[in-house]
Amino acid sequence: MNRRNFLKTMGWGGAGAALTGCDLPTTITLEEGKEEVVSYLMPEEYVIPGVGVWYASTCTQCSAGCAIHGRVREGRVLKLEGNPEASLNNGKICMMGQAGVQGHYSPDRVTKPMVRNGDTLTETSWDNAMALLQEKLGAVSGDRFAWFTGTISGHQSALVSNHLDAMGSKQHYVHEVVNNSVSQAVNRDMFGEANPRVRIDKAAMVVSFGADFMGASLSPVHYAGQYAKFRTKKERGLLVQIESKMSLTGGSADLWLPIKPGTEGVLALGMANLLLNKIKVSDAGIPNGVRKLIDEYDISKVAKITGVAGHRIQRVAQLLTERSPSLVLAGPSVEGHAHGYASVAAVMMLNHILGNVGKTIESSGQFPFPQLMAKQGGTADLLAFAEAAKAEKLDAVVFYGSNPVYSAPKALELNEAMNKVGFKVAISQFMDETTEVADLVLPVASYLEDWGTQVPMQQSENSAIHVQQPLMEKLYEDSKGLGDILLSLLKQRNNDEYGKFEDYYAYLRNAFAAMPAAVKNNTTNNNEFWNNTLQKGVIDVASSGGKLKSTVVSFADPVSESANADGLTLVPSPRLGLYDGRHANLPWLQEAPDQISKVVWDSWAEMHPTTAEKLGISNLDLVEVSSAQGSVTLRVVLLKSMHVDAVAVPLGQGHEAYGRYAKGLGVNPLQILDATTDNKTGELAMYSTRVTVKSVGPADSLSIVRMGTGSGDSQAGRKLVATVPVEQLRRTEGS
Amino acid sequence: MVTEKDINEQIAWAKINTDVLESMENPRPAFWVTLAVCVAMVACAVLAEYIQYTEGMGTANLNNPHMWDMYIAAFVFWIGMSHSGTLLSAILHLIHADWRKPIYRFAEAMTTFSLLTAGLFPMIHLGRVWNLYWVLPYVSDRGHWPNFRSPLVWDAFAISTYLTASMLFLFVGMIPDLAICRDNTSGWRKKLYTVLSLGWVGSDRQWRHFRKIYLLMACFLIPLAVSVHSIVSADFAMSIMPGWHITSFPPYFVAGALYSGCAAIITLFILLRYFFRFEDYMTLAIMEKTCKLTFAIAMVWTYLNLIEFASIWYGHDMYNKELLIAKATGPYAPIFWTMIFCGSVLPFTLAFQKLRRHMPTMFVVSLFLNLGMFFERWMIVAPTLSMSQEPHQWDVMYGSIIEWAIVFGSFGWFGMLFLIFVKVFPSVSMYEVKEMVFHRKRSAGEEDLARMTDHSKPVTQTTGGEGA
Amino acid sequence: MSLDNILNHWSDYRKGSEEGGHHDYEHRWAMAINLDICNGCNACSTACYAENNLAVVGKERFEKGQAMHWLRIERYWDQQDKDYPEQGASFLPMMCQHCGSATCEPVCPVAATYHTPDGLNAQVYNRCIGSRYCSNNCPFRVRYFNFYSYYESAWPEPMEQQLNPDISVRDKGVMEKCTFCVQRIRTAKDKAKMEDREVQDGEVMTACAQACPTSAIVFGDTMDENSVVSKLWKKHQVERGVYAKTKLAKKDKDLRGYRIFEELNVDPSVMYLDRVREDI
Amino acid sequence: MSKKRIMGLFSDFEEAHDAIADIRRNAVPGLTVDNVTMTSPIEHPEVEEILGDRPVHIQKFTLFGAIFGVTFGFLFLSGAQATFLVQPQGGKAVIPLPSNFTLMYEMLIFFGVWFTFFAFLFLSGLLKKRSALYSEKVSLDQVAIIVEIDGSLDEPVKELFQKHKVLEIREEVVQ
Repeated sequence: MNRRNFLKTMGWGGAGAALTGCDLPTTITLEEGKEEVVSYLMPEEYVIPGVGVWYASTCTQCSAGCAIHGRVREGRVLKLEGNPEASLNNGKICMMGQAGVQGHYSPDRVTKPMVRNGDTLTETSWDNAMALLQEKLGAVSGDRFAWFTGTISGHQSALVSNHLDAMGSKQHYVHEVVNNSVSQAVNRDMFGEANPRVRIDKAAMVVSFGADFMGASLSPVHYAGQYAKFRTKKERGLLVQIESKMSLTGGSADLWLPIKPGTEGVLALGMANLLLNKIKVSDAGIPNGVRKLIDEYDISKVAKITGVAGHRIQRVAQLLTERSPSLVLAGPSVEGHAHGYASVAAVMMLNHILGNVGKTIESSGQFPFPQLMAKQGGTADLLAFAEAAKAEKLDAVVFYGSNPVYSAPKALELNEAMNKVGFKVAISQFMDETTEVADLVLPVASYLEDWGTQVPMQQSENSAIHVQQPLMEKLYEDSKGLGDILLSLLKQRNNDEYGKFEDYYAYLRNAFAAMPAAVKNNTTNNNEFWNNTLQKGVIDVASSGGKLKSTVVSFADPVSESANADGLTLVPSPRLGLYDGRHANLPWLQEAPDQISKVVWDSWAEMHPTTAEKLGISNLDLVEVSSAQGSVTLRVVLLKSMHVDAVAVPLGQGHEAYGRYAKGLGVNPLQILDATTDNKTGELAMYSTRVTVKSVGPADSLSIVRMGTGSGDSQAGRKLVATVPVEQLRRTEGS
Repeated sequence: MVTEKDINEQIAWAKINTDVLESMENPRPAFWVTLAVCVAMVACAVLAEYIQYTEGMGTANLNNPHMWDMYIAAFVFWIGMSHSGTLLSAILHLIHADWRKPIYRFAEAMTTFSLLTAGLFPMIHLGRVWNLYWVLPYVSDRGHWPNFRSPLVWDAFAISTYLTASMLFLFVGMIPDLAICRDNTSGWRKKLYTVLSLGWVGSDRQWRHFRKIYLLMACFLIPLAVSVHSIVSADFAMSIMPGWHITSFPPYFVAGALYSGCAAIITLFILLRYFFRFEDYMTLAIMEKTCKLTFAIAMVWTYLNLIEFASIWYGHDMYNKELLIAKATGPYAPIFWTMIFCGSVLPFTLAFQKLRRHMPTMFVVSLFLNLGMFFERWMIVAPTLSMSQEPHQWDVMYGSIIEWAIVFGSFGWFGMLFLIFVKVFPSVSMYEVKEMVFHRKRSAGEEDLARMTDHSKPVTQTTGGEGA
Repeated sequence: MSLDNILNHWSDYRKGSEEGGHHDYEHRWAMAINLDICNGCNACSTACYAENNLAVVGKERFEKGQAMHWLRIERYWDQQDKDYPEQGASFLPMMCQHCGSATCEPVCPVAATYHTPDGLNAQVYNRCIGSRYCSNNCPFRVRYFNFYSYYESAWPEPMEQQLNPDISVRDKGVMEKCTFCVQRIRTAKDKAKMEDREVQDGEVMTACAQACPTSAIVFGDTMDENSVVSKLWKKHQVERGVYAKTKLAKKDKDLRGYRIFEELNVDPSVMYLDRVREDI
Repeated sequence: MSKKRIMGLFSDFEEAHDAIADIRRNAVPGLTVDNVTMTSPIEHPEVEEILGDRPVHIQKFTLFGAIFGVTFGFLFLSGAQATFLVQPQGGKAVIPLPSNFTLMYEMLIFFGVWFTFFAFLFLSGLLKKRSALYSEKVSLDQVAIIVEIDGSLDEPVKELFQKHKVLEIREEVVQ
């Protein structure tokens, strides 16, 4: 095996691997990885009964990859906290991270491999399962085999790629409902990097077009940390949030501007117009076509299209020039339209005009191990997969970390498409909708029982690999770690290279031993490095400096094609908590009220009271939300934190499977989305579906009736949370 | 206008004995029907309580913020009901209003049994009732004491004192009658009365001491009764909650207690009069006096209500004022206005002689007066919890079927105990009716005698009490 | 002996909170919560569930108001007269305020809730008989009652393995509430004692303060003058005590620190800092 | 010489009154009013007057009970409070006078009532076996006069009773 191949096997392959390497250690003590049953009469040195010990690992509850500490006592992991060693999340984790233990201890886990037997899945042994895999996958080759995963990174990602290579396939569908794929495309085109480092903390003012950076975003904890700095620095940062449904981040805005759904690009052009024509900011680097487009959108036209008052636009544009450096962000509600690319481009162009690139948008540098970098998902792959499956182009697919059957709109006809896939393998912890239709179910260990490495998508200033180590023994003997399953699969194809690793632990130890010395602080003692790494949980890897360009690409007129159609625009808003639905089986998160609407354990439709009045709907009515693709029936909650032209149905509920906590609760708005796509990137235009809403009956609402003139929404004259003007803060606490 | 007599003085003493003793043996069938209904209600409540006991207090729909609800309202209601019996008996005794004599016995029994009913509610409502005794001050080797600052501990002291004192008052007053029973019955009743009459023979020494203890007890009971309901009001008044922390609560509670007690006396008066054919003793004249008294107390209660509203209104305490407005206009408004109607408007029926003398009307009215008083207690307990300082926890709550079953059952429980009591013990004080007849006759003088005998002839041969 | 005791300490025993009460405090744990950076994300609340064995009650019971969230995030809409909440939502993390003159304490009939020398308002589950008076008299409504035996359904196997063995699981009929993570305080104090030193600032972190992604919650000992919390309280001129004079002592009325329902004189241990908004 | 007790039953209260009045006027030598007991179905203050001044001492016990209740109450409560310093205070004093006064008030009445009651039982001669000289008619409508005399006075007493229209005379011999 040549060195290049070796590095690729070990996950260090790719452009950055020029770092100095190191020899494979001559002896590997595999014994160290063996799990032993230890009697508490003679506990291990580090296990003191009654005393909790904190171990480092990595959270995989979303794809942000925060480093965590898990408190282990008497062999059980009890509580997760952020790992302060990681500059990404600085010792913090979000509610989803906190609830990780519940997924681990869930009573609904798959405990045994299962194989399809007619309509049902029956338990089987690993030997049988692997034999079946050998047989089925052996018969497939090339692009008729595919992996279907969520965002995946680290050595697991490398092994998935390696397995695909071994199968001779290039089909890796990576699907995430909560994604920033369109922004990535724009960023790539305008700044040269898909995920440049966003520096909210450095900005004096942030204008966020629907970017819920502290909510369901790429790295909510990281951005929340930045936000805290942004707010507490000497000149308190100013946040303007422009969106159709108030997001968690919008709740914290100094100015929250409701905007007609799908017109964010127009508003951005209007601001550009003001900046260039009124405030006379230089238009250097703006292509002529774009310049022309900008000039078309004068303030009154923009105000009319977007529904945002002209003086507000002017004021924000004015402030953007006064508060420098600023930062303009675009979120999924900007992306999710047929003209999504154009809208995002228009928004991001403001950063160019305002000269933010390089100041608040930095290069995230060249991560030295591209093979480990996160393969980020979007919805384009879901569409591609549906198409390929429908065309019967897939004979075998392995599913992991994604639940396409749940999250694909009905319009994609994925159910039928799935039937046309020859052999479906689900590597899964739970019986979710996708797992239920699989032909072979492989129970995967929870992330708290498994080895792995994670590379966060959004890195902080110090790029790092986060190491995931088991915090306790496996709850179910018949579950296997993802890495172990991958190794088994690879061994079936390429036993020469992978046969020597008894398990994934052995593989990782080898991989760490093979890690370039520069990353290891030039230590040669691999055991020491390994131990230190496990202790710290984080390996700092210097990203070599990159530099962003600041250009503006040409983009089409971001005009909303359905702006004047009947009905309302459906906002399928993701929540920090249930996220895209993957956490619906965690009771803590079900019981945590939605941050804005305060609803628990259910779905709801969120509408502005004015809209509701027009439609004859009153608060808590049962309403039917219908699109061309179908309808869902649920309770309505009237909140003024909605634009009058939008109705939001949050993601996360409506599971038809997925265990006792998730099943049968609420509705899944993804089902009724149109299959419209972004013209440029082919991503699903998730925020553009038009719906009609009608009341179908009053809901049982006794428990929510409030007394008197006030309601739980109002402070009723008390001083519970008082709002003080920033001038007061400047006087008392400012510089 | 001829003043109607409270009682016919010509009634023979033997008839008094016979009538009352007869009542204990031979009530109308309606008595048994009522008793059966009461027992059935208790059975439902026992079932509900079993569910609540095994599953938890949540079955009563209690929640944060409604940690208390109808159980406490019912507790206050029953405590209040207990007031009239003893307090009226004691006050009327002190002021020598002898028309109390035919009715005080059952009124005092009502006191005792409504206390026994009230006493159930702290237990029913307690999350861990098996630890109830921790409220009592007993010496424990861990050095634990109850918290003497807590109005609930005051309750425990006050109610146990009141229960003791009112039961003793009832018992002491009944001793001469128990002796009569002893002398006129046989079998188990004889044994029971022999023990309970404590060897009463009616000697002058016994009567002298009896007179004294009765007076002393009455003197104790009046301040005690007032303090008990003040302390019950302290459960609320000592808190810092709007609608609870109100200075006028002690008198307000006492007035409300007397009010509901008087209304209950009217109800039971009519029932007993019918069950036991007591028309000769529980006369319309006495009924009228009771009704007038009830009316007076109703007006005191109304006044105190207005005082409370006014002091809240002009006090400008934000929390209190918004709560008052919410009571009158919010979701609980129907209950609030029913309370005002039943408590302040309906009593005006008592001002009309025609209505006062019409038993069915009075029966219904008295029930509605007490309905109003139950709502009053509930309007004190629940709305404050619904709408306290913290607006996030504002809520509206109505009790579950479990809670209703238990509250209804408490009426059954009270009725059951009361009906058993009046069946076993003389519900009209025989010796005192005799005294009443005796003294009235003496003071009426012989010259009136002829006129009076015209209008109601003695039913049987008079054998006694014909002093010259 | 008892009489001697009473006579000798009469003046001590007659001190109310106006004179500082009869407590020799070792610590006075307190919080400072900066509402300007609280974004209402619920991390604290979930961390509290994880740390304190809080039962999940399910949809029906939650809607009935029988939830057990010791730390809840209240969300208020100000500017109710406007068409849109242009200044966002107002979030308020609300947990037991550990009042110095707690109104829940004097009303408990069995002394199940009391003040510890740490300045905590402690709830003794074993002693509680469930009269629920404490909750009724709590202006913050932060006491939660075990209306059912929640544990029977909240932790189906193997979820019970997650339970924190440092604290108990409560059965029906018992009141419970935020303890300021007393088990963590205990651990830190024990450790400090073993090492023969004082507890350091930052050594004790409640689960919520630890979790808060924006570090809006700061926890510490106000008796330690150098603690972050002390400094914040001092900076915002919020003082302990119940009398108007301590409140009037606040010289700069524009400082953001305040305690909720200060007018009730309950002396809460949680200081909030006003939310700030730039009016544009 | 044996002692005797004679009971005369009267239906007319005035006659009974007069009979006692006669005894008081020494109508039967050697029989004083102190040896006379009257039993009656109702309270007869005016008949009892003639029996002379027979003091009642219950109120002293009542007073003692009340004082005991208050003192014991205060000492008990304060003692308990002073030895139970972990008790919840909520900013209140360890020995809070208002609540202690409230409880002392209750204890005053509690002990007062019990002392009164037991004094009554003790002083009024209850809880004794009834003598055979008891007529059930007394609980109905007749008054009985019971005199305790030497056997020799038997006849004069009966005569006196007869004079006042006695309905029935019973006697028993006392050792």
